[in-house]
Amino acid sequence: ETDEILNVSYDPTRELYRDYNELFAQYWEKETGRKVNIRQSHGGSGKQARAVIDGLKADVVTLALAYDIDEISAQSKLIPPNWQQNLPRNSSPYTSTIVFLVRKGNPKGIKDWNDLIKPGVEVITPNPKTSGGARWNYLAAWGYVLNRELGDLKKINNPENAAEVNAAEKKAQEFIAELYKHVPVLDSGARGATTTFAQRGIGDVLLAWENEAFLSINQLGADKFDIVVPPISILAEPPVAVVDKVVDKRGTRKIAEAYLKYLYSPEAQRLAARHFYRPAYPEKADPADIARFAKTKLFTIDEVFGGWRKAQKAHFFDGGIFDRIYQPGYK
Amino acid sequence: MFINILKSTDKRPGLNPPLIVNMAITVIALGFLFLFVIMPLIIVLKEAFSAGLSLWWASISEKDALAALRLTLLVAAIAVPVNLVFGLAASWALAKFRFKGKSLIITLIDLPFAVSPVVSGLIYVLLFGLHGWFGPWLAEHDLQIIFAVPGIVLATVFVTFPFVARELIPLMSEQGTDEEQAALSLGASGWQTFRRVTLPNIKWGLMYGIILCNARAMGEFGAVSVVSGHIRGETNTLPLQVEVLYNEYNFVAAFAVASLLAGLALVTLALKSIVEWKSKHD
Amino acid sequence: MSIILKNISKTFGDFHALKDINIEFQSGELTALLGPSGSGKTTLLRIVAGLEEADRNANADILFDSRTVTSSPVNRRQVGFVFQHYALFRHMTVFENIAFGLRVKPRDERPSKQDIKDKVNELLRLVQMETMAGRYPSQLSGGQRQRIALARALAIEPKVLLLDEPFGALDAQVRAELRRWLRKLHDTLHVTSIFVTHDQEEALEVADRIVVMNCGAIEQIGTPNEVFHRPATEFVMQFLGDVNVFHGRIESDSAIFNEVVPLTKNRENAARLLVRPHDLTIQSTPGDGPALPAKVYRVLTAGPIVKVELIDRHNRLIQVHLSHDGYNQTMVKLHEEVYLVPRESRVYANNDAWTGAYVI
Amino acid sequence: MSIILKNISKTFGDFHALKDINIEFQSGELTALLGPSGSGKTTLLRIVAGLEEADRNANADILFDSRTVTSSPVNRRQVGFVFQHYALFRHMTVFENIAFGLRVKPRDERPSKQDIKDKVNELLRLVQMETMAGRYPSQLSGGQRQRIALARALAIEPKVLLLDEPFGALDAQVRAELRRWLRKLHDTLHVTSIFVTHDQEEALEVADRIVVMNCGAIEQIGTPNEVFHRPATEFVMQFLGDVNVFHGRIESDSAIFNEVVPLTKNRENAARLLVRPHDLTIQSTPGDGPALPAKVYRVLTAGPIVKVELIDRHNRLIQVHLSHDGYNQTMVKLHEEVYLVPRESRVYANNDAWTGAYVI
Amino acid sequence: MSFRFKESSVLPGFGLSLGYTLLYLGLIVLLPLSALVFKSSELGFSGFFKTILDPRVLASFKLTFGASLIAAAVNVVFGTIVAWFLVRIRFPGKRLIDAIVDLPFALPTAVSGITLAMLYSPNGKLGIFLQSIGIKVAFTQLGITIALIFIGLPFVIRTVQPALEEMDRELEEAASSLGASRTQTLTKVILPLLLPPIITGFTLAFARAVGEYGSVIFIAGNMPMKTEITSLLIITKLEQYDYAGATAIAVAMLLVSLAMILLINLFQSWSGKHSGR
Ligand SMILES: Nc1ncnc2c1ncn2[C@@H]1O[C@H](COP(=O)(O)OP(=O)(O)OP(=O)(O)O)[C@@H](O)[C@H]1O
Ligand SMILES: Nc1ncnc2c1ncn2[C@@H]1O[C@H](COP(=O)(O)OP(=O)(O)OP(=O)(O)O)[C@@H](O)[C@H]1O
Ligand SMILES: [Mg+2]
Ligand SMILES: [Mg+2]
Repeated sequence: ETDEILNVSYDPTRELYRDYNELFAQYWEKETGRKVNIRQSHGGSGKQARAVIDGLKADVVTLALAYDIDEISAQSKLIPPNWQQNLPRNSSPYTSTIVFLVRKGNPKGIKDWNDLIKPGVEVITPNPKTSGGARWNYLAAWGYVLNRELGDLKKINNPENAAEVNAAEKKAQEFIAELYKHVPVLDSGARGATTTFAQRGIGDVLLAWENEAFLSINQLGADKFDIVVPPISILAEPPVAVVDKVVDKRGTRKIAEAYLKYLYSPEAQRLAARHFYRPAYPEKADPADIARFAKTKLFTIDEVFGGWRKAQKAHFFDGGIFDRIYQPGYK
Repeated sequence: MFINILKSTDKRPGLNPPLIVNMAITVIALGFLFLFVIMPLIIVLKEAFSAGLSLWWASISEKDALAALRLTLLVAAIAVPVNLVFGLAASWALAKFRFKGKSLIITLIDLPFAVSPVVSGLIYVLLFGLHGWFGPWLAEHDLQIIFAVPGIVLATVFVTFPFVARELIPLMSEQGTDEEQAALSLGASGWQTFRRVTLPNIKWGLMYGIILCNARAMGEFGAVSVVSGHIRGETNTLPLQVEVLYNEYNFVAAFAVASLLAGLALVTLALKSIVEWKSKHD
Repeated sequence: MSIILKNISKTFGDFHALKDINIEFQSGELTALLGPSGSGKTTLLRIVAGLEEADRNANADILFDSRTVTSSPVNRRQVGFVFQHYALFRHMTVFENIAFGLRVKPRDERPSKQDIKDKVNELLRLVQMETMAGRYPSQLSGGQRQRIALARALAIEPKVLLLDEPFGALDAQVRAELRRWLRKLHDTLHVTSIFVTHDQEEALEVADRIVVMNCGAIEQIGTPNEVFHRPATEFVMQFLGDVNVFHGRIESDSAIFNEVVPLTKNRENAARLLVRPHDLTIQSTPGDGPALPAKVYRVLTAGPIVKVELIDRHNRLIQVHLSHDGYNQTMVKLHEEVYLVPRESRVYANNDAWTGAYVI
Repeated sequence: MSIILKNISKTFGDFHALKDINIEFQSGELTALLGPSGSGKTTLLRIVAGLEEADRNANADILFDSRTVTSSPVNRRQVGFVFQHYALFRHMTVFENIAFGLRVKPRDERPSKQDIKDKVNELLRLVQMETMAGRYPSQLSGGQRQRIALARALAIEPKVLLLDEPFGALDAQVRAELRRWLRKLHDTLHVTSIFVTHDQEEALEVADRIVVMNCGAIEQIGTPNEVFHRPATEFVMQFLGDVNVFHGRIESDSAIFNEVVPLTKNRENAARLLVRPHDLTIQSTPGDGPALPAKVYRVLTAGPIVKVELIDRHNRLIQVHLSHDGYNQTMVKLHEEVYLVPRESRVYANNDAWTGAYVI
Repeated sequence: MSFRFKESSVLPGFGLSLGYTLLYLGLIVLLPLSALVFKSSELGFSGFFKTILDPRVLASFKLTFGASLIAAAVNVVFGTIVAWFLVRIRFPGKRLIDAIVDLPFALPTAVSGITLAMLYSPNGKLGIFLQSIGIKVAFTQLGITIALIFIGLPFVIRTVQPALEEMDRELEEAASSLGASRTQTLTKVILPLLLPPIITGFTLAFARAVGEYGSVIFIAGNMPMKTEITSLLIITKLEQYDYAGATAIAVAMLLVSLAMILLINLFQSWSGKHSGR
């Protein structure tokens, strides 16, 4: 007799969840004496969300951005709107951030976001319209400019500073426009961009998730690339959620909830750190692993953009700010 | 035999271009094929074996890869015969009879070629997805079509739909209906006529259609990707497995699996060549 | 088995390929359908076989031994059909081609393997092709293919044998040989046979009866002697062998051929005198009766008959065929002026036979 | 232009299609290449045209008006070639087909558009196809296609016209008509022409000279009268028209035909008596000279000549052709016993003509 | 003349086979495609046109159809040459080459894309060379065209090859005996006769190229207005959960392709009837 659940996840988490699933299975058997078989699905985060909306029977989703789970909730009502409050830390058991992957020795001397728009620097980042990862890159750059202009990101949500914020946003828009002028190729996904940078030898810097930057170095050669962590960046929070309607129908709620909850356990946190994710509770992980993560100032989506849905609407929808970069005057 | 290199296959004078022209044609043809077919194939193989034979073997004998292989073969084993039957019926109706509106039907048969693979998957989502036409009914009866094997089969059938029919229609029109009429006049039933006279006459074209259909069925990525659900070891076909491996920065394994696919396709082609060669030498 | 066609018509689109055909084919007879290209021979044969449907019409009917078969499909009619271009199954050996009709019989009627083998071998002997059983059609010559097509049709022991230009695509040599062979075969089997041809010599030599067709209608039905010696219409006369045509006109009671008649004028009372080349004798003097003056233009003595070509007063070519003996007696010389006397001739006025007097 | 072939051989693999051919084709003559299928006629014609290369050989040569052309390619030889299956360009209209040869001329030799048009129209008139200029080959009958193929070949004003079985695939009717027409055309144009045929009647009627081929070698060259009336070999005699063959044997000084000779035995001194059907007379009594007893088996009176089929003592079929007059005089009856007297005959022993005595 | 849907024939099974064809066509192709059309109709008339007349969509149409036409045309030229080589020239190992031609069908499109990008990127085997002579392939419209050439390559070869094999060589001999040079024979006789299979190959290669996604995006660069293909825009819409917008673009694309293929097929059957093929 085995329990079975389906975890619909996004792309480069396969190794993490392979280890975690094993871990959880042992835990679960010890707890309940029952075996569990966790089926695993990986793909682009948005594509996976759409699959769930269209009927892929996921018990839990572990995606790249909260927006995708928000959409599942909004479009299919499979998940309640307040799902993010069901688990600690915005339902993100592990986090990451956006870093720069540069060529060995950092020949162009790239240290901070501002260096990206220096003349002659080519930046590789995927298309935010098709890649969730690319949206993080974009928003990190945006947040950097606001922080630089305002000095304190808290001002954003204070109506008194509206004018100042407005001016800062203008600057941000200019910066972003300039940044994308330095982008020679818009790959459709994060993996494609990594290939473009690492294997095609195009560009001087790749904007990437920290964990993926580590993976690239491991896979493609530590002698070829360096990781540069900018002084400020965004806190990428890949969220997890139980798909209520599905687990209720399948009678797997208990195990699905346990599956996600256990992600916060010391064992799982250690595992996440080993797979280059910043654990929600660093203290529970192996210090050697934690030491690999450079200290940097991290801001959240909620702080700067008021949540994913707002960010998405303002920046990435048709006619949003991103479109206007390529089509001036576009509405 | 090497004396004959680059000579024309036909030795009649006055018709055949001088050796230099043949040489130019050969260079252009081989150059084109080299750039567009052989180089890519070499790259695939080089990457696949870049980490040694054992890693290649490990990559393709891994559990998920084997499951993907099984699924790919299963899907091809359903989609190809289904389209085969359709191709035979369509070419019988379209090639052996004269009626109005033929061009339109042939165009509709071509249509799946013109549909973007993503859209080819999407249309089945629109039909069978939770919010699609038949979705609610299917959900009620707990039937799963997309994000399961049936959906993958359907999408594959769609994208490989035209191959057999397209191959057979011109061939069968060319052959006319004389032999069929003769069979009927000898007392054969319609089915006997088809099986004993029509079918043997088109067997080469049919084989070719099957091979192309099969190659595409096993290689299809875009459409299947939309309806698969990407469940590891369950609904990942080989092309999807390639993508999964690639996306998790496992480059070598991705190309190892890709080389397996190329190998599968070449095996069917080699089989065809053998059969052809044998029947020629009978 | 006798075959009766009643009021059979066939239209393709708005083209009338057959116009109200009525014939009876006698049991055991070998009938030739003779006519120019496009006259509807094939169409008629295909309708008999059931390969084509006649126009629907209350009076139309096809009877095999007085049973109507109008609605029975081709594979139930038990007719042996030999196609003009053989339509052999190219992927089957000669043996398999012949055995086909036996192999597709319903299981309870199907002969045993051994019986099929015996039967096919017997047929191969009949068509003198015993040694070729294992060959494919592409490895046979035209005459051999023809014989296999015939054997294949005979295998199902048809009550009726239909042959569409069975010797159409063959050499003159092979043709003459097969022609004799078909006659012998028919005499052995005595199955009702109809064959299509546009070669009058073939029809005259092989058939018991000849049906002459033109433009979808029947011009004459009769024995070879009847159609050759007593043609019912001008068309039949012209179609059955070489003919010299002289143009003249009807004047009061007689047909006049001794003047130059412009072809376009006086259409209404136009008359034509038809004489076969072997029905003209050559004389050096006009003699008593009617005689046509002409000049010898070319003499072909090579061959079994001597062909003399002459030019008449109106500068038209006239052909005279003589036996070598006859030629040696007359001793015509090139460019000599001679007189032609018709032994036998026919006059037509407005396509009707003219029985009145005529003047050459 | 005269054409001379010297020591021409052609092998395909190890098959000798032509064996050391030597001929001269006279300027302005119409020559027929006559022979059975596979005898090398097409190969020879193709070698003349330059479509095929003869075996390389120091003595081999092809001369057009005494200039060697061995190494000039087909498109420089200025020969008009008419293919057996016409080889019309199916994507071009009749007009375009005929104009093709003019349009592909080098720019400085190419006629103006108007000249091309005039020339093509003239040729269309010549082949009597003025009204069909806009049609595609698929819309033409066989005879019409043939004529277009001819017109196309004539458009380039060839010095030599080569025709490969020009009437091969046509009806007997159309064939006879085109045959006469070709002869007339040749008489008008006087271009050196060679045509291939396997129909002896055609060769005899049309050609000035006939080259009889067999197994890649030439059997006889001569005028129609020469090859028909004085055949050099048994093969020529048999190939040129119907022949009755009687088997006998040579004994001391004479050839004996009055006994039954098993075909397989006594091969060495086998003899054959060849008599054409029109060279036999039928008598009701043996008479004085040699006469063959036979029984009348079938009489065909329909047609320009009467064909009598008889069975001889050895149960073999004998054909006798009579004129209607001759038939009326002899008045044979079915199954009657009669005697056949050869007027003219040839005896061959071991393929050589036998000039000694013979006994029937 | 009375209207006749079908000319009479003794062959059985017309109703059954045509019925099955139409049923299957309806179920597998038309029903799903009608769902596509239906979904796009959610936008309403003006919404539909607003979506497909968006400058970016129009630019992608221009690129997609343009590059597909060029790729199909290139395939016509080189495919015909390759077919000629395979049929008319003796070469050792030709069978092997013959077998390899179908590879583009067998490779998953994504693998093709990655592989081509590897070859043509500035540091790729061919890219280095091309870069040195000043040609940039990867991430340009040229790159897109190259990917489309790759995936459509077998079509022209496989349609021209059998036609060339069966071509009556007497026609060439006839042309040559009429004084035509080899070039004239080629351009005036051989090529016109090969036109129907070439057109078929062109149609199929073109149709396939228009819809292609996987093999293109890795080499395309995907720059809006410049190297963004229509299929990518469809994905973009889907990423925004804009199904209606995505289907609208797909429908527009489909209609254009359908019209073009129908025209070509009609032309084919017209010219076939015309010259009696
Ligand atoms: N399927 C068809 N559609 C239209 N017309 C047809 C069809 N079949 C035959 N015809 C026409 O009917 C007429 C008679 O044709 P049929 O084949 O019976 O002639 P035929 O006497 O056999 O001639 P041939 O000696 O050339 O074979 C011809 O004019 C032909 O064009
Ligand atoms: N390309 C070839 N390869 C091998 N053998 C050939 C080739 N062409 C002709 N032959 C052989 O050469 C012989 C002469 O052929 P050719 O075509 O000249 O005969 P033909 O007298 O024209 O016969 P037909 O009357 O059948 O056309 C035949 O036995 C034929 O099989
Ligand atoms: Mg006919
Ligand atoms: Mg020949």
